[in-house]
Parts: sequence; C-alpha cells; structure tokens
Amino acid sequence: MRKRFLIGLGAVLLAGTAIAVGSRVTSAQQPAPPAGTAVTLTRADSVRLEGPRQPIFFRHDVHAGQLKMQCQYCHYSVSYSSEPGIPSMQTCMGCHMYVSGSTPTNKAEIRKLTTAWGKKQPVQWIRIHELARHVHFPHSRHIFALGPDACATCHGNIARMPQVYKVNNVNNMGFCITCHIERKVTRDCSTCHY
Amino acid sequence: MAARHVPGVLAQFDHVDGACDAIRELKATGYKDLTVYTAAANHEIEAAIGDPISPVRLFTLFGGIIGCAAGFGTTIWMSRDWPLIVGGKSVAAIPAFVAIGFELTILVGSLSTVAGIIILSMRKSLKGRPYSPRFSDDRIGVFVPCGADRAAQVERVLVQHGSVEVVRDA
Amino acid sequence: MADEAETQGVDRRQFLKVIGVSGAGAAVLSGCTTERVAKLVPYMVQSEDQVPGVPTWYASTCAECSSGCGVYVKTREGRPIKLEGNPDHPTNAGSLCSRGQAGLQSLYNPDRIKGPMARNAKGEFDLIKWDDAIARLAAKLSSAGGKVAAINGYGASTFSTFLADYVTALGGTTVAYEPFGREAERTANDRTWGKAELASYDFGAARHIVSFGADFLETWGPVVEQQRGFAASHGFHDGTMARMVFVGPRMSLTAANADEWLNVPAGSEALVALAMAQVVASRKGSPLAASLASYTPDAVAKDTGLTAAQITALAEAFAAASPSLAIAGGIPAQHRGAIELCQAVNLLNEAAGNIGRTVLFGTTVGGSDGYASMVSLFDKMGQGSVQVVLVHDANPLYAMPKDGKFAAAFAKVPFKVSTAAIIDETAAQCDLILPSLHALERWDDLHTRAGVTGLMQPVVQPVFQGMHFGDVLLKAAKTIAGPVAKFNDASFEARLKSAWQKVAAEQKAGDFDEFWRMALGRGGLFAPMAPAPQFPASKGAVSYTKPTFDGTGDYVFLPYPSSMYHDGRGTNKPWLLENPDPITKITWQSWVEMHPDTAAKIDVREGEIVELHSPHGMIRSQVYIYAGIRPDTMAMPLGLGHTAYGRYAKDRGVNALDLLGAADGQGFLPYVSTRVSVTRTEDYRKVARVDGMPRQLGRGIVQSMALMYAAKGMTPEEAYKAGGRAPVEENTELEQKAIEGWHDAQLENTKVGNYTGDHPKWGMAVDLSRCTGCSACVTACYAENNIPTVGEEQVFRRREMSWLRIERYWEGGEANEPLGVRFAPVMCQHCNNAPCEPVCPVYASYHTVDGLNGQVYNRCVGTRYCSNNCPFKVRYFNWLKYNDVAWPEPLNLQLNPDVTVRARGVMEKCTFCVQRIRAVQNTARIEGRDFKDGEIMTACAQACPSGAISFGNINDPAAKVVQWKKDPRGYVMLEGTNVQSSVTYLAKVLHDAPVAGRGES
Amino acid sequence: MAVIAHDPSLPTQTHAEVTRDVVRTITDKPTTGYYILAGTMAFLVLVLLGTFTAILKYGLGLAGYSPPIMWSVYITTFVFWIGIGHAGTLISAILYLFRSRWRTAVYRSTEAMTVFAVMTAGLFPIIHIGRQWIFYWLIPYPNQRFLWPNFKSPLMWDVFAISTYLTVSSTFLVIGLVPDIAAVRDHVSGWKKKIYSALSLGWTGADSQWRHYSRAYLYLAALATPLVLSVHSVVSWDFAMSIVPGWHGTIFAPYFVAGAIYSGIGMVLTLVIPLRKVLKIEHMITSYHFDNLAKLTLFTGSILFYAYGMEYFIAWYSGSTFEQTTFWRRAFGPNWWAGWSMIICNAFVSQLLWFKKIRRNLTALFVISIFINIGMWFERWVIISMSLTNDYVPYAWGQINPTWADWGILAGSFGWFGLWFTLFYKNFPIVAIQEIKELIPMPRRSHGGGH
Repeated sequence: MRKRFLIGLGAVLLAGTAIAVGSRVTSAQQPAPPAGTAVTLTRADSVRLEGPRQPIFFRHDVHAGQLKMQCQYCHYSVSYSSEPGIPSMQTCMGCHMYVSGSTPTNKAEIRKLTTAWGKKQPVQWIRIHELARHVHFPHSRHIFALGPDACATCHGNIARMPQVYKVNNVNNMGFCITCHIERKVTRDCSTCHY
Repeated sequence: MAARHVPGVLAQFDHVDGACDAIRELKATGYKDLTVYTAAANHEIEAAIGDPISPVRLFTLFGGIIGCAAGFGTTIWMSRDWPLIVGGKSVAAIPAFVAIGFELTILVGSLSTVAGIIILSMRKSLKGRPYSPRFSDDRIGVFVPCGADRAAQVERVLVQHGSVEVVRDA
Repeated sequence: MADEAETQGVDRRQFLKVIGVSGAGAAVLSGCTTERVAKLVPYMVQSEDQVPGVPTWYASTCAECSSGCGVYVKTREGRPIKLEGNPDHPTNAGSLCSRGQAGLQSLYNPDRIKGPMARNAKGEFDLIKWDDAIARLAAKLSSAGGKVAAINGYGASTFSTFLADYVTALGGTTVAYEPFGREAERTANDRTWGKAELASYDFGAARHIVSFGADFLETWGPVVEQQRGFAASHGFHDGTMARMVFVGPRMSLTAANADEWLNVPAGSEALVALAMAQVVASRKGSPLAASLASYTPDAVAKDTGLTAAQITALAEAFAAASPSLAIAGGIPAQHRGAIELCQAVNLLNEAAGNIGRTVLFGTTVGGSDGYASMVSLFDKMGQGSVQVVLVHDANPLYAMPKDGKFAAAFAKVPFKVSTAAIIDETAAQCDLILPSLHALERWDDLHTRAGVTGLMQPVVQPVFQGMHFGDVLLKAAKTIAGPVAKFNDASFEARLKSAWQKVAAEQKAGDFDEFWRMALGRGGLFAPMAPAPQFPASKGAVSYTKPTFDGTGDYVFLPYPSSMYHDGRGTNKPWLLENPDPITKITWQSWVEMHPDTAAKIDVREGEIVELHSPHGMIRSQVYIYAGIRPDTMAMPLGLGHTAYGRYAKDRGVNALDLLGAADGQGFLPYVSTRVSVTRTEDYRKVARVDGMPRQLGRGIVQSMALMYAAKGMTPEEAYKAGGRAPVEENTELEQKAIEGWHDAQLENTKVGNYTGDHPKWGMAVDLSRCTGCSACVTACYAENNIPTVGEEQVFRRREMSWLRIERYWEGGEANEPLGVRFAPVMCQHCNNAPCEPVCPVYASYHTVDGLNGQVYNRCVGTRYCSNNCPFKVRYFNWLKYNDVAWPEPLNLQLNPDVTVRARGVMEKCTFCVQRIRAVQNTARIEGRDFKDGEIMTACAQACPSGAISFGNINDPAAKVVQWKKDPRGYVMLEGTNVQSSVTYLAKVLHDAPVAGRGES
Repeated sequence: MAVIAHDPSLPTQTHAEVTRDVVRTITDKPTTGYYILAGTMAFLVLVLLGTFTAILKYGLGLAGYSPPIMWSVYITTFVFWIGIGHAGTLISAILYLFRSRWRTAVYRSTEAMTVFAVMTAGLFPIIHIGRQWIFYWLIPYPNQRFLWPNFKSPLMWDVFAISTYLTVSSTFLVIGLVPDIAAVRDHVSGWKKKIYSALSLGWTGADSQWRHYSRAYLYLAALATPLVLSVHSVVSWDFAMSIVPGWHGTIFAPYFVAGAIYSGIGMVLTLVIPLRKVLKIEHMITSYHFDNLAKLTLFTGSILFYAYGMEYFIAWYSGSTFEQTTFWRRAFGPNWWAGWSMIICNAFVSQLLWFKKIRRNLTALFVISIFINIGMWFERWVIISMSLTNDYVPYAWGQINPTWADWGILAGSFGWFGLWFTLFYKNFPIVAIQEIKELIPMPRRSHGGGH
C-alpha cells in the first residue's frame, strides 16, 4: 500500500499534469486502418486479417466501402435507440435473395447465409465491441451530436476493414472522457453510470 | 575492500579523557583526518574533534517544505482537474487539505533526513581504515593516518595519553 | 395479426435463447470487463414493434386477483420487465398494487413446470409431450360418461363461459370458485333488496365512511380503485377531508388509516350497525325506524363494549355527513353472523340515503358460486360420483380447511387434472398437469364489470412450454365424440375473437379488425355502464343472533388475508415475501398477533413460539405483540403454510386455516368462527421485522396536524405551537442565520465545470394525508431498479435492500389511549448538502449537476462511510452476492436492462429513477424539445394508487411538484441537520376530535 | 560512579556489561516456550488468512454487520491497534525531546511495538472495505480514467496519516537499531555475523558517523512528535467529521490521542513485564521504569476519565435530543454492559495507580494492563458501533452481534502482531545498547565528577 502510494505520489509530484495530458493525447489517437482492402480475398485470408473470424466472412469493406452503403441501412436503430441494432437475417436476404456473389469465396459465404435463412437459424456473429455493463452509452445521442458518419470516431474506419477488429478499447473510460473533454460536453458521472 | 589501504596508527583507549587529550594534541601538531571510534555518541570526543554541526538539518528543512507544497499542490490540483461537488462544499476545500499537507510535510521531511545521514556519512569513506570489534563495546579507538616516517611520533603521543594498545598499520 | 404473432414468436424465442446464455442482458456490474467471447444473435425477421434498446409497451389485463386491473406491460427485446397500471382503465386508472406488479414473478417463476406432466406408476410426475397429454385428457373425458366436474378460479370471461359450456356439453358441472367469494354480501343484498349481486362503492364521494371489518385498502374488493377513491375523499384537500371509522376487533391496514378504530368484539359489529341505523333512521324519519326500534344504542352498548353515547355520536356524525358510506364484509368479519352484519349495514346505508349515491348496483358481474357449492362438489367426489375433475386457476386443497377432509374426497376421483403452472397443493394430488399460460403469454379476456372487459394478448413467447387451457380443450374436443365436437374453433384466440365480434356488434362498431386493434391497443373495452338508477324498497328487518364460535378457548381466532399474499397465491413471489406486511413489518414469516396485556397474562415475549389449539386443529407459530388487537382475540395472516407451490412458498410459515372448521355457514366459509387456547413452548424464533424502533421519540419524522390548523393554512410547526405544545427547538436564530449564510456561500462555490449553466433540479413531494402505507411503491421500486430480495436469514440482520421503505410508527396505544399509526415512504432524500458525499474517498457518492445525489456503483469500493453518515439510513449495501442468488433462472429475465445490477461489496440506493430521467432527456434532446412536466416519473410515483407522490423539476415553477412543495403542510425530515433534502413531506391531517372518542386527534 | 549510583534513571552496569547482557538475549538458544509462543502466533496468522480468504470469496456479509451498524469489529480493532502504536512513539520520540533518561531502557521495545501495531492496523482498512481488490483506488495515482480520490474525505486523510506514520516510525526504529546491530555483529560469528554485518550498513561508530547520526536522530524525533499527535487526531476525525450522534464531538482529537497513549502503555506493560523476565534483563528495566510508565498511564487515564464525563455532559448540555438519546442508551440501553465496561476498565481502574504500592507491584500492573487493553477495545467498540445502533431515524435503529468472521480477524490480528514482535525480540537488541551506554559515563584516568 505504502509503496503504491509513494509511486503514485512521486509520479504526480514530478509530472502529474504532464502524464495526465500525455495520456489524453495517446488514448485519443487510433491506429491506421489495415492495408488489406484488396477486393479479392478468400476465406483463408480472414485468418491472417486482424480481428476475430466470423461465422460468415462478411466484408464491411465491400458493403460499406465499395458499395457505399450507409451504416444505418443495416444498423437501423442507431439513430433513435441506445442500441445500434444488428441487421436481421431478413435484411441480409433483402439483397442476397438476388445477389449471389461473383468470386467463389463470395458465393460460398453467401450460400452460408441462404442456408441459414432456410433453416431459420440466425448467424451467431462474434461480438467485437462489448461495453461494460455498468456503462450506459446511448448511440442515438452520439449520432445526433456527431452526425451519421460518426461511427468511425469509436469504431475506426470500418469501411476499410475486410474483417472488423477492435480499434479502440471502448471500455477505457479515458477514451470516452478524452472526447468529452475535447468537445466540452458533460463529464457528469451519472450521464453514463447508473 | 577495493579501496586503497590507508597507512597509519590505530590506538585503543579505556579512558575518555585520555583519548580526548590525545586527539587534541595530535590535531594541534597538525594531524588531519583522524577517525575516532566510540560505542555511543560522546560529547567530550565531539568537542575534542571539534567538527562543525552536521548540515543534515538542511535536508530536514527542505524535505519538509517540499512535502508541504506537494501536499497542498496535489490535493488542490487534483480536485480541480475533475471538479465534483460533494456535500455542497467548494471543490478545492483548503481546510480539508491541511491534514494531507501536514502529513506529507512530516513524511518527506523525515525521509529526506534519512537520506541526509546516508549521503553525508558516505561523503567520508572509511574504507581501508582498521577497526576493532571492541569499539562497539567499551573501547575508544583513534586512528591516525600517517606515513611510516611519522608513525613513531604518533605512537608516542598516543601511548603518553594512556592508550592501552597501539598498532602500527603500515 | 396471427402470422405477425408467429414471426414475433420466432425472434422472441430466439431472443430468450440468447439472453439465456448472456446473463439476461442485465447490466451486471463488474470492476472491469472480461474478454469472454460474446455472441450477437440477430432476429430472423425484425418485427416492427421491437427495437433493441427501446421499450415497447403493450396493454393487457392483470389476472392476479378478480379485480382485473388494466396494465401496461413494458417489454424490452421481447421480454416483459415491468407492469404498470393502464391509465385508461376505469378500475385502476394507471396505478397498480403490489400483487399486480408481482405478476411478473409468476411469469418468470423458476418453479413453473417445464411442460405437461403425468403421474406414473410409481406415483411420480413425468414430463410428457403435449399431444400425449391432450390424448390422455380426451380419452378420460370421453370415457367419463358425463361424470366430469370442473373447478374454475378464473373470473367472468370468454374462457370461463367456454369452460362451463364445454363441461356441460360433456354432461358435467362447473363450479366457479373464489376463496374470498363475498357470498355473505350477496345473500345479504338478496335478503335486503332481492338483488343477489354485489354493490360497488363510491369512496371518492363519501364524506363519512364506516367500515365494519371490510379491509377495502387490502384485499376486499377492487382495492386499487377503492384506495384511489379513499385518497380523494379522505386525503386533505381544500381545507377539508372525509372521516373514516373502522369497527372490528383488529386494527388492519385499513383500520390504521381510519380516524377512529372501535375495537368491538368479533361478532358484535352488526349490533353497532343496527344501533347506528336505528339512530339514523329515527333522525331522518325513515320507515326503517320501526323495524329497528329494538336496537337502540343503550340496548347494544353492553355487547359491543361501547357506550351508547359513542354509538349515538357516531351515528349522528354519519347521518350529518352526506353522502356517507357504510361497508361490511371481508374475511375479518366473516363470522357466522356475517350475513346479518351485511344486512344491518345495508339498512344503515338505506337509512342514511346512500343507496344510489355511494352504494351502487347494476355494475358488478360474475362472481363465484360460493363455498357451499364447493362443499357439495367435494361431497360428490367423496361419494365417487365424479370420474374426472378439472381444476383451473384454483387451489382448493390449500384454500379450504383441512378439517373438511377435502383431500380425501378429492383422492376418490379416478382422474384429476390441474392446469397449475406451478405444482400447488391441488396439482400435487392430480394425475395430469397441463400447465396453462400466464396472463402475459396468452389470449384471454376478463369481464370485471358491466361494460368493462380487459383483454390479454401474448406479449412474450411462453417462458416454458405451457399451453392455454382453452386450446387444450379445443384440441381435445376434436377427438371426443358427442356434443363437445361443436367446439371446433381453430384456436382459443379464434374463439375469443368470435366472441368479441358479438361485443363489437353490441358496440355498433363498424369494421371489426379496426375495433379489435383499438381494443387491443387500449387494453380492452372500457365503456362502464351507469349504475341502476332505481332500487326496490328494502325488505325490512334483520334478526340478529349472536354468532357462535367453535371451541371453548379463551381467545377468538381471527385469520385475515395478508395484503401481500392474498389467499395464498402471492406466497411464491419473493417481492411479496420480502415486502414487509404494512402493519407488522414482518417479512418471510407467519406470526400470531397478541395484545400486550394478553402476552403479559400468558407470559410470552415476541418471537416465542406458541401452540394455538382449536377444536379443529393446532398450529405453532411465533408471537408478535400488537396493541392493535383486542385482548380477547388472536389474529394470524392467511396465505402462508404451503406444503407445495414452489421453493419460496413451500414450508414457509403455517396455514391459519388449519384451525378452522370446514362446516359451511349459510353458503360461505366462516373464517372467524373458532376459539383457541394458547399453550407456551419454550422455543423462540426471531421475528424477521424490518422496523428498528417503532416509535418516533418526538423527532418529527412523520408529522401530523389537526384539521382546523391545516384548514387555516398553518405549517406543521405553527400547528404544533398552536396546539399548546412547546416548540421543538431545532436551531437558535443566530445558528439559523449562520446556516443560511453558509449555505449561500456554498452555492457560490459550486458553480464550476459541469455545474455551470442551467440544469433541471429534481425534487419530490409526498402527501402523507394520502399515503395509506399499502407499499405498492416498494414493489415498483424493486421491479424498476433490479433490487435483489435477500431472504429471511438476511432480514434477521436487517440487510433488506429496499431502496424505498414505508416507515410505520405507532402513536399512543398505551394506557388506554387510542393507538395511532403513521406511514411515510422514505427513500434517498437527495440532500443538497448531502453528508454521505464528502466522506466517500473515491467520489462514488457525489452531487450530480441536476441536483441528484449520485451513486456510481462501479466506482464504489465499499467503505460504507456514506451509510454511517446518512441521517435517513437509506443507503443499502450488498453484503453477499445477492445478485447471484436473488434471480434464479428465469427470474433474471425480468431485470431492467437500463439499470446496473449491483455486485457484492457495493453501496446502492434510490436514484430518483435516474435511468428514466436520462431516457426522457435523451429522446427530448433528439427530438429537439424540452421534457414536459409529468413526462418523467419515478417508479414509486407512477405506481402509487393514492397519488401521494409527485416528482419533477423544481426549477420549473409550473411543475406540479413545485405546487405541492408550496403547500404550508410541507416539511422536510430532520430539518435540524441542515442537509437541505430534496424531498418535501406534506404533514398528515387528523380530525380535530374523534366522534366516538376512540381516535387520536 | 558511586556519586551517581543513587539516580535510578541511570544504569548501574559498565559498557561491557551492557553489551554482554543485551547480546545474550539474542545469542541464547531459544527455549521451547519460545517456539510454542511463536507457533501459536503463526497459527493465529493462518486464522487471519483463512477468514480473510472466506471474506474475499463470499463477501463481508460473513461478518456480523447488520445495518445501520456499517462499521463494527474491524474498524474497532483498527483504531485499537493504531492507538497501541502511539505509546511507542510517545516514549521513543516525545520523551527523547524531553530528555527523560528513563525512556532509554524501554524505548526499543515500545518502538518495535509501534511499528508492528501500525502494520497490523494497516491491514484493516483493506479487510473492511466491500471490494478489497480495488483498495488502491484510494491512492492518488495517474490513471486512464483521469479520476482522483476525494481528499475531502477523512478516510483519505487516514490513508496519508497511517502510511506516513508507518514510514516514519519504522525509519525511526531502523535508525536506532543500526549501531546496536553493529554491536551484535562484533559479538557473533559465522553466518550470523554475515547477516548482522549486512544489516549494520557498515556502521563502525566512527566520529563522522556519530556526528550526522545524533543530529538526524534529534530531527526525526522532532518530526515524529507532532506526527503521533496528528495521526490519532486524524483517526478521530473519521468519526468527528460525521454527523452521527456520539461521533460528532469537538473533543475527539485530544480524547482519542489520550486514549491511544493510554491503551499503548497498557500494551507496553503487557509486553514488557513478562519480557524482562524471559530475557533476564530485570536489572535494566527496573520497577523504577514501570513506576514512570504507571504514572503516564494514570495521567492519560485521568484525561480519559474527564473526556468520558465531558461527553455525557455535552450530550446533556447540547439539548440535542439525538445526542441525549445516544448517551442515555450508551449507559442504560440494550448495550449498557459495553458502555460500563469501557468506563470501569479505563476511567476507574486507572485511578488505582495513585498508589505507589500498586505502581511498583508488577503483578498488579500486569493485571491492570490487561484491563486497559480490554477496556480500550470496548471504548472504540462502544463509540463506533454502539453510536451507530441509534441515530436519527428510529425506524432504522438496529442491533449487532458479531460472528466468527469478526472474531477470526480480531484474533488473527493479535497473531500477526505477536509473530512480528516475537521474532523481533529474539533477533534484535530489545534494549537500546548505544543509548544506554550514552548514559554511562566512560571511565577516566583523572577521577572526579562526571561531565
């Protein structure tokens, strides 16, 4: 206890402010999106790509990047709910009833989708961003404040990710606070914690 | 014991007044850098050696001041860094921080005092000087660094003042 | 609609699967997040009425008791998480009682059986397939040869009619059974006016209410509606308030809310009523006077223990008030003279001219066939003339006294079928259990009064594999030859709709689908019919005979329905078990109430277990010493002592019915008909009470003032002084100045960072002249805020977590002075100078910008200093892993996803429902508007049937709460501590003087 | 020497004898009794660990807490141990500044007691919180959340006070030990010599070392003196800063400091009376020293007596019904026994020490010291827990009965303290060799008069 105390205190004495400020900067910057936005990727590539391997090799870079689909098209409730909304299988089938893919990989992956639809078995996606349960983050408020393209602020440039990975640890409170300080919005605890 | 061996004469005394006389005479005849071993702090011998008062108090003083500043500084700065109201009190409530300022004054003050002893004592290396376990018991030891040429004279002075045991340590 | 329901079905079932694995989507607090792999499971088809993160509200009807209140079901991601009153419903108008709200815990009850069960050779139950179950049922029904009987506990409804028709078609008989059937009142009304129906009462209009043992705030009649009416008339408003007198041997919650309690011996209530009627009639020159001539106050005084003067005074006051209202009935007055009592009260009402003004006919419907027909049915069973018995929504083997040997008779039936979703005493004796659906899982309706029918729709896929009994019967009908074949609807839903098509026709509704959609959206058909204008003259006199009591014991035994457990159907719900009894404040236990003098006489102390012996049985339970009961009477709550009915109810407490005789008293079960003798055992059992010191010690926690002062617009303090009592000196003038100056100085310093700029400031006001202590708000708080129930053992250590508690204090009650009771809901007072805040070393307790006393659970390290420093002691600590044990699957599905589930080692407390505040603020912001007053409501304020709580932004001068706070009756608790709390209490108002001298003033 | 022999504050032996007698306490082979003692203590430490593990696993609810009593045995014991510490610093530092000679004989043992007592007390803030694994959130260290602790909370003052106190008093102990370890080093051989030489930090007793040493020692004493007064004041403010009737008193700081020293000396007596026998140093720690200790006890005990009386008086005089109820119930409420045992054991028992006979009778002193230990634990128990049983809202009043988890930790804390002390007195000079020698005038050739 005493040791920790001395360390903490010493740090503060010497460069408390500097450290605090410094950490704000560091936690604010994001790593650049990966280079792997080549259009042709096979299922095998998903192994070497960053981020967890999904049951279906869904290409955000294709849908959001090349096809320029709005995030809200699939994540439908993000602008009016605390939850962004995971697209229902029906939403996927809306297009893939007709779009069956060009490359073999695409075909294969889309077939997975159609079979799942046929069996009424929803695809179980691996969750990437899971906010701690004691934090309440209303997506709608943030989309309202930062505009519909603000997703990248936290999630990174998804439009260039063949396979989504975690760019920011959204569970670092500092990550949230930095933004709130920069934008001079409330830092009141009960805004998120209740 | 990498340190260079210091030639000189080591004398042991039973009686404090004898030791003191010897020290005074030796200093008078221009012998510097004596080392006097005692089992406990002893004013007579301090007086005989006549070194100025230890500067360790400066360490205490500045340590205390730094601690006090740190105590108030950090508390006030931290309270303002993320201002939260509690119990309708002002964010930087100085009276509440007095306790911490005080404790840190004491803490840093005493730690720097300890640092003081260590640093100051290390300034004068005792490496290579002879020592006898009896010094921690009841004997007073006086070591006079000197070349072989002067040793005889030193021994005479020491013996004359009642040293019970004189060793030439060349 | 149907196929939509199908599709919804899919996603909801999916959803349940998922939350099955990912902890009910409940926000469980953990120091930091784990990196476990979480799955995201999408809907197959997105139903337009379910948006993740946004609650969806469905209108439905509460089936927890026969009142059939309308409810709004709040669902999140397809699962109901809260029940609130339907504001459009004429019965409950937006509020809901504890039992109704706890309906969720019967929906998600962990002891619901997983599917149909049949008894095997070894006599144990096996899970079987539905087809198999229905086949077995059909086989038995067709081979029963008409010897079929059904016991139906469900109220008047399409289903009940269907069941009756069905059984008739099989050649059998159906008995509609309701344990508290109010048979005596029907008979009495029949004898008085030739109307064998129940009256409905307008409490709101009555200026003087006299209740003869009728607990109209607890279990007698539609309590929510009656409580609303009572609050309207008896609550202080415009310088006046109605008066209420309670006549009966025990001070119930209802009696505690009366201005006077006349503790006459059990059985003599009728005499008081008759004497009053006599006086009133003679004053008003009513023709009744003659027939009542023999019942003068002097004549009855002796038997009632009252003086003639008291009765006369009471009667005069009753006559003077117009309109007035006298009511009788209810279990505590259901002795062998119950019918005479009700007749007497009828005459009293007629003499006072209340008929058609506060006593209304022609609106109530349905009702049970009564105890007598149950007894005869069981006789038939005993004689072996019943082959198949169907028990639906009833538990007679628990609710009817063991003395009647009904179990033995029941056992004689070769094939017994129950539709209980949880194996209760009756189901345990059955051969086939066909678990029916919960009201929130099924299509159904409930006809509660003329023109009012509540609808139920499935708002969640069956949590377990239950099936609507209607569907079961229809499926069975397909394979049974004979008349039942005519029941060929595709499903019960279809049958329900066809029934409603008739209703639509009556209502002259054009397009049925439109009508149906509207009805579903509204929650049913609410077109209350006006009460019958004309009344036949009453058929004269009452012949009062002193009711008899079995046995020779020294004490009359008075079992009464608990306001939480009702007839015992509430006992399997932790919320109701932990929500303390409003009067005794005992949780999780049963107890024997004993007057202090009695206790002294037989030398027992609280918690000592005594044996009560009656001619019909013996029970052992611990003593609770209560000044609110006659020394010659002992009372016990009903509803406990189950031998089955799930983990929470089984073997909890004892069943007071075991002391009763089962003999039918003129068509009803006389609950108050035995005398008991008491023997001591040296055993003790701690009483799980949650009240520490039940007296105020002059600390002015719950303040009251006389009507005359309140009418003059005095403050409680002024009234206190005017009452000639020395003022309690809180602070000297100098101190006061210092405090104010200091407070202003503080405010100067508190405008930094987030705190600069304009913010709303949340405040609350509680009108104690309306609060009845019913504790509905407490259950609402549990439901809204994921508060764990901790169980009896923890309550022994006073570790209950109820963020909102109803404090109950005794006044007087000693040395022959009348016993008074004070209630006040106490939640976090959200002090502006909160003592709890500065002592927290980590800012877990701090002041939010909008004036809340914030508690950041995930920052809390659990030093508990805040609780020590809280003068109101409204902070609650999670000592053990309550969050792990309080919600066994699937109870956890009820958890509110908007509220963090607090982990062990964390301090928690009332947050003024900050999640509701933030939700409204978010929507308002997105819609680019400001929130409206009344838009944000705490769960307690929403639930309160008396409308005693108002909440809002006190920076908005137009807000209702601000108006309330301006009321001169307003005071803040413990003002002397200068914590500047945000909750204002409006002092309770007492009548200046009791009319019969048995009330405090 | 004969001249000054009558002064009981001065040792009678020569330098050589002092070294011999003290070093013997270390070099003598440990008796079986010693092993049994150490074993018992070690066992109690296991009890401590076991109980704490259970608490970590299941939660604080294992202890007897029942709201509104949110602080009970653990905080009581925390304050108890902190209090114990104070006597040590008083004797070693304050009396040093007062130049009172008699302290030298007992100061080493009391200073050790201080350090170990504070080490024990330091465990409790961690044990007693709800989420022990994040106790470090009370420490102001830069973190990614940008959160700092709340320095307005008396608990934060505690964090600083206790850690400072632990640091300073252990420094003080170590500094004092160095020359003595050197003395031991010169009288042992083999592996022991190696260890002691390492520990003696190259101390030779050269003039250059003594020169800084004695100054520094003076300043440390000068710093420790206000510290010891502040620490228990801060602890008392944990309570006085709150609004709980029975806690919220202005006299708390001096009241607690006096109590602390009182309890501390009680513990000194309990420890030293047997110790001097076991280590055969009766001739060094004589009844004269105990007489002085007893006088200190009497002094502080009388301050307590006054404080107790004053508490009740203020409660009555304040006119605050809350205060009055609290103190009425303290004396005549359901827990009257606790209230009275505190008053009897502390206020009354200490008054026996007016009699020289008792002051000089070690058996009597020992018995009294036990009373003091019990009484002072009860004092804290009464002030902390019993005040909580009845504060503002009567409906929330409660009672408490501790469980095995409470007693387990309490017993364990004695083991933890005892183990450290037992190991210490057998391996380090329990009497300050060099400071005693400082009092013995060195022999001179020309006899006549001391310096």
